[in-house]
Amino acid sequence: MAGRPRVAIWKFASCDGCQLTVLDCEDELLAIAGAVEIAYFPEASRTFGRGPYDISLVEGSITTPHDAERIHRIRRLSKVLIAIGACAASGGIQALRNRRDVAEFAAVVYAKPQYIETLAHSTAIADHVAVDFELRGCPISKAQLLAVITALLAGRAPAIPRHSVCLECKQRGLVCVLVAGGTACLGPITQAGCGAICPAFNRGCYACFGPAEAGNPASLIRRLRDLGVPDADILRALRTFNVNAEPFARAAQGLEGR
Amino acid sequence: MGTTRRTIKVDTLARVEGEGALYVRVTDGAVAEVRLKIYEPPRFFEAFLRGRRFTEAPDITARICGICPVAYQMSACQAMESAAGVTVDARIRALRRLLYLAEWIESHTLHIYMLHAPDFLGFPGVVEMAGAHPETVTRALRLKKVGNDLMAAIGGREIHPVNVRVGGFYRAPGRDELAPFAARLREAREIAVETVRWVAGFEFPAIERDYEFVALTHPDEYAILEGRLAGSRGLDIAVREYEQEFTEEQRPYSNALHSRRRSGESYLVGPLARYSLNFDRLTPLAQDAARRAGLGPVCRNPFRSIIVRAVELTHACDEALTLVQGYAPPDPPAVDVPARAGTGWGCTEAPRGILYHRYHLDAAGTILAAKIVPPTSQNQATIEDDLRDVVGASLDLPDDRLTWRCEQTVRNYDPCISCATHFLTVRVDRERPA
Amino acid sequence: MAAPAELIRPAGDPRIPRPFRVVGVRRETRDTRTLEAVTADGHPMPFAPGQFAMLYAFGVGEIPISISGDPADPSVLTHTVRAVGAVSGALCRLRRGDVFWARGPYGSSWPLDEAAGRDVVVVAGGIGLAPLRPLVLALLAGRERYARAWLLYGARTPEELLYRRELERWRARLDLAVEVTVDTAGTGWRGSVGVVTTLIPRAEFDPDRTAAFVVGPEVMMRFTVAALRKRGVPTDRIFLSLERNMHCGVGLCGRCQAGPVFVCRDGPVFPYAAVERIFAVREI
Amino acid sequence: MPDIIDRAGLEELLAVLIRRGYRVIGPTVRDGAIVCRQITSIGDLPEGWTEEQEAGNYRLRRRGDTALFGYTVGPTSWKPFLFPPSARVLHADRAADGTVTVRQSDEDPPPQAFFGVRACDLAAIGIQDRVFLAGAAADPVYRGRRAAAFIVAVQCTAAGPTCFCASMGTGPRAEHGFDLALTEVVDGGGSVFVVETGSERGAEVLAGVTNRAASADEAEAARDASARAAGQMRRTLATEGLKALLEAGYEHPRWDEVAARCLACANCTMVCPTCFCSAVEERTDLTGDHAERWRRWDSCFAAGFSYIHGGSVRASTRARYRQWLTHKLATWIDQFGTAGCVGCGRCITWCPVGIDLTEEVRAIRGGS
Ligand SMILES: Cc1cc2nc3c(=O)[nH]c(=O)nc-3n(C[C@H](O)[C@H](O)[C@H](O)COP(=O)(O)OP(=O)(O)OC[C@H]3O[C@@H](n4cnc5c(N)ncnc54)[C@H](O)[C@@H]3O)c2cc1C
Ligand code: SF4
Ligand code: SF4
Ligand code: SF4
Repeated sequence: MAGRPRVAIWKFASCDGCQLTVLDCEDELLAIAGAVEIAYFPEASRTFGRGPYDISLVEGSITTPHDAERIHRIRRLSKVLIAIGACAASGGIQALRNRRDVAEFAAVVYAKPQYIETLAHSTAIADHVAVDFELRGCPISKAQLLAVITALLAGRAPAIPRHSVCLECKQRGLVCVLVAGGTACLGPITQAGCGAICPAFNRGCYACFGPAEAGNPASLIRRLRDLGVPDADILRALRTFNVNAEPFARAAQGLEGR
Repeated sequence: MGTTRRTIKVDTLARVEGEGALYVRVTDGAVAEVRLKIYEPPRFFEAFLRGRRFTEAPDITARICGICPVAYQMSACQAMESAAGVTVDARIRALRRLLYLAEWIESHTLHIYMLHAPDFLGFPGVVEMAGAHPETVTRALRLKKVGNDLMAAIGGREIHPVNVRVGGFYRAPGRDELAPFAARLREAREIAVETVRWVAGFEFPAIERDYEFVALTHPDEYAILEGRLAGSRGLDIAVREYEQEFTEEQRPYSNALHSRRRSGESYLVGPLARYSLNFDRLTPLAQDAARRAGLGPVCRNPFRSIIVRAVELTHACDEALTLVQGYAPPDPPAVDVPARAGTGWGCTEAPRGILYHRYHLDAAGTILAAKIVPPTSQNQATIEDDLRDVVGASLDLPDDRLTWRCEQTVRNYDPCISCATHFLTVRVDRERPA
Repeated sequence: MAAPAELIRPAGDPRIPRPFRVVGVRRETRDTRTLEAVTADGHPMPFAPGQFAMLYAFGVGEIPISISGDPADPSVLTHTVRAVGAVSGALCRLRRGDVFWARGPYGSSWPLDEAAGRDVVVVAGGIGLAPLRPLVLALLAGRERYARAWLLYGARTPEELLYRRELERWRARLDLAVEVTVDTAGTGWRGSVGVVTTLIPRAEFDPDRTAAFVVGPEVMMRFTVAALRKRGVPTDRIFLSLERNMHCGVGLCGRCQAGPVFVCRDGPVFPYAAVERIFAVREI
Repeated sequence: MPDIIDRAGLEELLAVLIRRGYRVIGPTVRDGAIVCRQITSIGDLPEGWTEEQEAGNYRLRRRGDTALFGYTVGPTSWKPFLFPPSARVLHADRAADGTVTVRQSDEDPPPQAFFGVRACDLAAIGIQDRVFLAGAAADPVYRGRRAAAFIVAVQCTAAGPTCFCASMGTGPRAEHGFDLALTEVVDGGGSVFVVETGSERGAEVLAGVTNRAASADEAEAARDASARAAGQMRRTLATEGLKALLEAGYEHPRWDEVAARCLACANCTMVCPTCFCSAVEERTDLTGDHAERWRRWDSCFAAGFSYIHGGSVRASTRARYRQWLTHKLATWIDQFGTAGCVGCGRCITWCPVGIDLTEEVRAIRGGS
């Protein structure tokens, strides 16, 4: 990317955690601000630089008719569009609504629902526009964010592996909590990137980075059942932060179907 | 001359967590309408918490807000423990408090330096401010990093920590993992004291507001994790009585609910309230820093909340240091919390004020109903009241300055809009995106 | 594995890339450039035809690229690179005077000795002509040692032909039969149209005394080998060059395995007989 | 004739190594398993602990005695200490005038002593020696660490349920490749250790430790203990004709069957003491003027591993599992003159779904 690329950071339905990760790069923040022009980042500045932008980081999922239009405008203004976080990559936890039927929703209607505009589904950015890269995680990893930024600056393809959490878990020298503790761990079907934080804290991965490439949820589910994990728990585990991600959704459906 | 009409519109409120807009209408020199509009899309957490297991609430509700996930985790854990009639032991409690203080350090530093100070110094944001005040910003980043690193050491990561569970923690960090923080917290404490001095030198509009402060209060400590709910007009209730005293209402222009006293008044939660109600339970160092900054034991100027935040920051570093020095890993790291039918309440002091959770559980531990009231919805009415006063007192300012002043008024609250919009349950449009 | 005729190993530490200064850039096609470079630190890279080097673009990465220059002139390091991704793209953007880094040469080479006294058939598809060019140059330089010689070259379109000027020069020679074909062409093209394998039955080599050298996409090699075998060329005298993912180039990273072989170390040039099995198994 | 040291002697041995500047890596209990980490006293050793292992299962158990080495193998081998999970292999820096200098990274850690290396793991180190050192280009990261490493082997006196080293001809007795080898003889009051010396360096170290010569009976007892371990071993892998079998079995239906169970999670390759595949990745800082190339463990179970322009060569889990197993047991022999499996059983125990390669081989044999 020649010159100082202009970066914009956008928000859709989300918790702000992924964009906060930018401000959490304490050691690198000033260097980032030197290497790129942070042209649009409302969470951090009153200056709203107009497009076009070289890089857009997009947080959050699409949940309103207005947002469904806004994302197209952002795509037009952006050379490279990067979806950041589980919300942007798969619809996030708010995609839990997708599974509720509308009647059920109507039954819990709030006082004056007519004031609120919302879509029936929470969907990933890639369901609406072309996405150039995707950073997974709820929230994204600081290291991966920096890896993408430095890669784009240097003109290389970011090294964001799509393999399982297990690789990172073992590279970190952790003891497998599933094998040594009988703890339900979704690491084998979850994409790496977090650094295997949960096993490091003696807990099973709960799949906040979404499905790994070539994962085999059906096989893992069989194993979890053998460990005595109730189907209802397995279902909920698959239907949390990446409920809308296809491999998880399919596996959950399969489990429910039997 | 006929009617003069002046409107202040801020379509995208900057340096707040989430998406909000501001609308003020002044007719004939008087403030006619003030709207803090929160258009952050609602995310329906209360709806989809129903049917989940009680053990899932800390992880799920954390996702309401990436700025204060620990607050959500703590309120959720305590609510579930209260439903089960379980209390955690002192070591778990101490580690929770340490984690919470780490979040305070991170969040307060973020707000003071990155979101709020630029208003006082006339910069659009922290990056621009770093150009003129590089050492200040570097210092802030160091301080913020201590909070973040401590959160990561205890919780696994800074945002949405993974180590918190109902009953305690999945794994207690070893002494050796936390010991290195002593030196860093000592430095952080110095930076915090320096921060109080620095922000005390800003210029503040002379505004005093007659708030009703509401905060947790605890006999032995600056209340964060637990306590009774106290108010500056005599409120003194247990957490479980919250809904008898407070209520929420919906406004047509906003995706966030407004909380009020049942009597209809607005009230204020957050640093000013905590400080004014609990001043004498700040550590001596923090009290001293406050006095030196010219603060009395009560502060009613919303713009001075930045000083109060810095005082709380000092307290947080100071107390975190004590906790790190006295740290003994809880063993086991969590107490057993059985599933039990009933209702649980939890309320803790998020950096922005009290965060209330209530859950109904069935005998299997399934959540039947959930209610979550974050600080920003509680302050929303007060923010609008503040705006009315501030605009009224600043009508001589030109539009651009007045706009900025209005924004600053909102930012006094460090409003977390992501929090404020988590819970509406609403009509659903049947259209589907392509 | 048949031992390569000539094994040239890197001088000095084989893992440290050395600087080369670009002295010429030729635009071959829309996305392909030929870089000519000379050593910038006094260590040129002599090589044998068929060998490759690991080219490093600062800040971007390192990839295997065949050496496509004249083995008789080791002072110039020549590569023909097709821009398909980040590193190849960065290499294709180099200008005269720029420096890139290279380590090598690595791998086996074309066993030209096997062809001595025999008919020689060189079959190239697309960018596959790059690793064969040094072979053709060596062949022409020692032309008297071989019997008849063919270069059969196929590309998708006329615009995607490499080394067009040189092809013309070679075509003009009486001692090398050059046949070029393209998959599709516009009206301007007067050559043949069709896949490269269609050229094989037409070339009048004597299968019993022929050595064949083949590089191209894996499907193209599959069909070419089939056509050559149909003509009766024995599998141990058909040689080809394999492509696999490579990160180290020296047999340590494990990525370039194809069944029993490390392509970087045992190849990239193999007699077909040695890799017949690899071609027979999908996803090996 | 070997020597005998007692527990105090063992502590002395550790002290001598530390005094000589070694970072001693040994077995210790952590997070529910016996893992290899830095140790500083024999108090760190897993006294009285053993484990239960089965395909996909591992649990620590109390032995009821005070044995220090009364377990078999845990999840970590010595691989991470010789072939680190990630290592910088190259630096490149661009100066203000645009010139770039490229340097190899050569930061060797302090010399390491491995305390408690089993025969299978010793064989695994021997295999990695062939991979990393025998070729035309020895790996500098491995070379430096390997040359400095001091090896204290521990002879197995019991076999674990997933062990099959006897089938692979790598154990249970370590005959060479160590500096010192211990056989723990547990009696009521504590253990004594029969020490074999395998190198001059070993002898030098042992000279600094209180010891006495073993009697013929004691030496015999130590040998018997190893023989017992061999006798106990229940898992087997028939290697006879295996290479040819696998070479002919690329299309065996069993690959589809195992692919239905395999998670492609790569745990087996991570815990395997011989697996050596890696990726090398470019990293730059925010100025773009400093680049580094980092090598990290990779796995044939990852899609990116076989990626070439246009897609992965081994796109299916079937192909990836097949690559792994045939590499271990057949093509490794073509490449390095030895099988790539030492029979430690880690891939069986640590597979989250308990896939057992000995079982897979049996199935392929049976069905062909
Ligand atoms: C022995 C050998 C000789 C080659 N000779 C030439 C040549 O003369 N001219 C030419 O244009 N190309 C040649 N190639 C192919 C060239 O190496 C790839 O096109 C190149 O690696 C693509 O890298 P990239 O970063 O530009 O693209 P990307 O597709 O972005 O590559 C990303 C990563 O994938 C891997 N990768 C992708 N494709 C390949 C590949 N085909 N081979 C190995 N690794 C790959 C690399 O690790 C690379 O870093 C040769 C390949 C081999 C193995
Ligand atoms: S992906 Fe998770 S962390 Fe990121 S914005 Fe969404 S809820 Fe927050
Ligand atoms: S703990 Fe989880 S992530 Fe780690 S190896 Fe085991 S299954 Fe994989
Ligand atoms: S281990 Fe799993 S759940 Fe935990 S942080 Fe990593 S991806 Fe998320």
